[in-house]
Amino acid sequence: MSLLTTTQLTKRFGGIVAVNQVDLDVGSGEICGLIGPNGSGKTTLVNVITGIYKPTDGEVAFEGRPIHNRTPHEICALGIGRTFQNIRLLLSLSVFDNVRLGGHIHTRSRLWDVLLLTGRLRREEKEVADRINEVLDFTGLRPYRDELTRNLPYGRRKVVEIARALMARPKLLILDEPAAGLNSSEKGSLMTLLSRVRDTGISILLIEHEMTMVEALSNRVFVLNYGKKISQGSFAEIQRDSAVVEAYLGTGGSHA
Amino acid sequence: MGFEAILQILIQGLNMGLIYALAALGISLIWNATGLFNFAQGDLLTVGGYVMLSTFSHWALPYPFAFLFTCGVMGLAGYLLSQGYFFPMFSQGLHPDVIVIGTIALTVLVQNGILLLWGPHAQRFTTPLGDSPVHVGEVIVMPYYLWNIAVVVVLVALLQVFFKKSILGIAMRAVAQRPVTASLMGVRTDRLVALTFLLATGLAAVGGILIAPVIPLIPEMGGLVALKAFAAVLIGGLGSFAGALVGGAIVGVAEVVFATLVVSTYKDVFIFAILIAFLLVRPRGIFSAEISEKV
Amino acid sequence: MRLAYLKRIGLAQGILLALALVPLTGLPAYQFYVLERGLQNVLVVLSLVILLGYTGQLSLGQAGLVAVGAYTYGILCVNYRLSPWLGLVAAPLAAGLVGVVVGFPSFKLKGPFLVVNTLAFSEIVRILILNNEKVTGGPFGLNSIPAIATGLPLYYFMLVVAFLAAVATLRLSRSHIGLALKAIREDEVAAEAMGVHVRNYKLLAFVISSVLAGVSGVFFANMAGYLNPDSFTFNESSTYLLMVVLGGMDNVAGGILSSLTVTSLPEALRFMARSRMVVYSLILLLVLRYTKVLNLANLKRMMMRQRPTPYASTREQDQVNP
Amino acid sequence: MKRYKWLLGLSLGVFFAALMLVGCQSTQPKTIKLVHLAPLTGSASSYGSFGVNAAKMAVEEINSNGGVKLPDGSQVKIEYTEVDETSNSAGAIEGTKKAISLDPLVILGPNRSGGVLAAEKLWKEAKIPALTDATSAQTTRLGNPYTFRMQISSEYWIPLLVKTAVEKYNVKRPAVIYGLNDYSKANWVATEPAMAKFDLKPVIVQTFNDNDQDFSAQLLAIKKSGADSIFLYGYTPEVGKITRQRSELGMKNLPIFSERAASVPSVFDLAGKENYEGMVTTTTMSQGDPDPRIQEFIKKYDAKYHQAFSASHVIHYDSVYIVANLVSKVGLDREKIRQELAKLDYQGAMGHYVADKEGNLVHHMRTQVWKGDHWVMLLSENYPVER
Repeated sequence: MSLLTTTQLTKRFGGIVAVNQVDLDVGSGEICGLIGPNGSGKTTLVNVITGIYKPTDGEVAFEGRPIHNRTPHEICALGIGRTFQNIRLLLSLSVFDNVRLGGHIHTRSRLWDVLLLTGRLRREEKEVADRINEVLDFTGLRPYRDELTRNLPYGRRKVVEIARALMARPKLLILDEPAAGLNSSEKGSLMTLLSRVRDTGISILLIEHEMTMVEALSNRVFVLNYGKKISQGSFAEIQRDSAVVEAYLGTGGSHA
Repeated sequence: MGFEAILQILIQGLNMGLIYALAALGISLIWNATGLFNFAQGDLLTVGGYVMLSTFSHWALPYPFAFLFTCGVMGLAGYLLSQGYFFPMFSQGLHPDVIVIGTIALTVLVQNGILLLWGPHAQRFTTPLGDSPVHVGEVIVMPYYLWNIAVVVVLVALLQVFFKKSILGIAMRAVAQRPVTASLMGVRTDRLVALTFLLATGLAAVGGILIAPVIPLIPEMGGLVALKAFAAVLIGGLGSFAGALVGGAIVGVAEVVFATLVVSTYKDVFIFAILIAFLLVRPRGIFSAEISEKV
Repeated sequence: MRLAYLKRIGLAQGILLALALVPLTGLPAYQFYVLERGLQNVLVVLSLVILLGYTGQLSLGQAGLVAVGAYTYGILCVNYRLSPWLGLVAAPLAAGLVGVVVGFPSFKLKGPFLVVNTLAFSEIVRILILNNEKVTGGPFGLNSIPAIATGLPLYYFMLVVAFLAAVATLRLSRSHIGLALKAIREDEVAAEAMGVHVRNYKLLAFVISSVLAGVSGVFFANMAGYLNPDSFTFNESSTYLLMVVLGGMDNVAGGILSSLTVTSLPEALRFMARSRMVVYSLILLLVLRYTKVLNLANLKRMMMRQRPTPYASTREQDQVNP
Repeated sequence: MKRYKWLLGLSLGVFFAALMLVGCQSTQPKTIKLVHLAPLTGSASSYGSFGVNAAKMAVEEINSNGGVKLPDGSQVKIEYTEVDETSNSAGAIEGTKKAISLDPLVILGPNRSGGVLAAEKLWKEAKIPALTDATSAQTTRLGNPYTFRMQISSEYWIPLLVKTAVEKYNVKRPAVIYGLNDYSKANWVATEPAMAKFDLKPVIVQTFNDNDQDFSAQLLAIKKSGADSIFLYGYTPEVGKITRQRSELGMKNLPIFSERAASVPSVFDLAGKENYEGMVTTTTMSQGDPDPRIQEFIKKYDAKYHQAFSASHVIHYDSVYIVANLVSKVGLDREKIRQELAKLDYQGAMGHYVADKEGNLVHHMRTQVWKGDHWVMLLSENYPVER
């Protein structure tokens, strides 16, 4: 059974159809690529899946349950984590706190626990701190634990976002252009990180322009253009698809 | 209620609305250029009124000269305020809330400064048209209502031309919409922000001059008008000139109508209730496009 | 005193503990009253530390909430002759309930829209108090309000409550709840995507903040014994905001210090007679202008030789036009 | 770490220094300390300035004559300090605390009823007599033996105002409009029974909030009611605005009967000369009073300050003389001064001051009308003194 399925998913903004009847599915433990030219609706699709936009039409199901009427925080709690194309970290807080926010959905202590410093809170905070250190070790961020996020270079901020998403123990991780703006060594370590994430059993929906990365990591690839899915299959398959070539190269008179 | 009575109420409401609109215009102007909500705009209006009081009533300059002199003095004050206070705060990258609170602190300074310079007693001057009511059938119109309407119409027309046609105006709009891009294109942001303050305080001077015949000058006057002007500017749509005028009219008419038909003591409650209800339904006011955040 | 110990108890608690010693210095009644007023304002400033400092919701309506607290206490104790202790419990609850109403528009409104809404709410409260004379005493005010305690016991009671509130605020700040609030301040979309129920947490911030403001209102009623709506105006709300900003916005110790200082400043300037309010506001404007250097939180960091947290917009790309 | 401690010390030091500065006081023994709790800032600051001016004038006169002669024969000067009560009740409390810290012999003020109600227990505790300004009846009915009043309770002078309206203007259908503040509300409370005595009933009653800017709704309602006169109670700016707007809405034929706030000169400026014509107000002393003592005071005030003033607010001129007189009788003893105040019988520049059992010192009341460019006294009465 697939983890995430969208059926005939459509999102309109006024007269513009940003996502047009897209069917998509991500299975357990696989990395799926989502590619397409700029403005093809990839980010909008992610925002509809994660509940930031309500779909105009169609359905999103996660583990067989419809989620398109859920709010973003509910969807997060169900097990979909994400990163943003234009990094959205809490810049004035430390790396530690940013990652801690990812664990928010697993906290159980209440306001009175906080005010009275109950045993439950202390236990939970201990657990959370251990888990954060685990995630920081996993992502290689341990040395920057207490650094303010705004003092980190761009590439490292991207890793912090991934760490934050991992902290929530998602079943599916949606990454919106994680490699954009990274240098080649950073890209290399990012690829290693993502394959290690997959090895822990987390599925990944990877939106990326960096084709070598998509080719190396993806089990399957979906191609969007003008909001429509124009192709799907293994990387080798879509590479041969004339519709995809046309979308990217603009042959046949259509514009890029 | 007779037709004349209804007309009279509408005239009174529009008259007050015009005054709220004048304060609202200045708030919109500064908001557009800097993203700063100027809580002191009402008090700047009061200062304008007092400067006019000195030049027109005390020094006995002819009305047009006093008018221009007041606008000049206030414009200069606005320029200095921007260059010496607000722009440095912007360029330090202070949290926007801190700068907003700066405008709130400015209200305290202005009100107490007026008290010190011009004294506590309520004062008033009028327009060259005098104070004799004009009777149109049963309906009574004060000459300064007409004067105020005329000045505001000319003023808004001038502003429109300035922002649509002149290079400076276009540059200011560019700064308002894309500050970073504009500065990359070689626009001097600090100058333009200062110019915006100059315009807004000049506008406040006109506002003060037009208000004084209707509402007597007391040090706290601007703060009191400002509360309604805030309602007007948010109902009309922050950043829109048409919105400021329409919002002012709505607030002015609504309060007089409510005071007449329901109960006068709760008219402010009514205005604020309208504001809250309205914003819940249409959070950005009448004349403002929904701006969605890029995620 | 050993420094390590000093650090462990924290600056905020340290200041409040130091205040416990003040009565031993035999402070004259007037200075003592100013100190008490400062202590009463500490609670409002803490309420704003949570609401503005942590959650990023600017409110010009705190005076209205203080009024709700003060009048609930006054009305229960005078009109219904309930025990002041009951009033002490009921007033913050009433303020908290009103806080729900004030907080509700924050789901949709941001920036000046929210600020003016809170201001409008505060004005509504004032006009309602003014016009319901049978209950509130209207323009004549509410007189002969019994106090929980007077003199020194009241001072120490207020100090204990302020201490507890400061500790609670610090605990909140460090907890996951505080983190969620700060995430809302920094980036609502990211907070929501990370599983923070933004609406609930905003409402929580408004309610906690209103409860603290309500307690402050009870203190005011206890100190003054008389309530009049003219004590809860725009001026008061804006002074509270100034206090919290000068204190470093999300800094508890800074907030406490600045509320004590800003409360005593106009009193200290009384020798200037008519020009004192002008000088007072000039000082505040200048401190705001140089707040990057002068705010107490930043001073502390400088002293501690920590890396300065720029007291800056989180929206780096467009500081001029958020 | 050292720096951290240093900061803590510094901040606390600054704070306590400020706190100390808050009440630096001198303790020279032999002066008559008068603290005037006046609204120097805020909405009542207009009244405060007249009161302070007049009191200062009296102080300067006395001091330039060598001061006050004590019973033991020595001369003392008056040390006069003004303290801002900021026109609101919280400010009145702070101001009173400040005033008490200056250890005065007598406090002048506060000005508004809210301020008196908020602060009266403070001067009672400190056992300092206060010569207050407020007019609402309840301020002297709290059983506070230290509260005295240099104004007339509204329940006495409103009947005189109504009597003037009936006897001099033949009013039959009065309308009432009042502001929602302590002072105006007290006047309205006194109005209904006063009218009932003349078998009058207000044909319409309207209210407004302080700082309202437009009164057309209320005034048009009054116009529609067919009233023949307007009883108007409010603070100066609102009274001025309403007086003018009444004319603008074509109701100039309705005479206005108002209270001491309407005799403040700025009402004249706000309303405009033509609209102010015919304004009837109550006052403790009228500039239209031919009494030579009053005319002399007016001349002196004018020579010193070159400004018009409202007669009711300059009464602290006499307050200072009353205190000086009592000091010369009993010396610098607060309790004795209080006892003397409680049985006061003194002829001042502006009238004859007699204490009653509630601590009201002023019993002379007048009504006056503005004609051309001056006040004309209409009725003059003294209300009975109940000892």
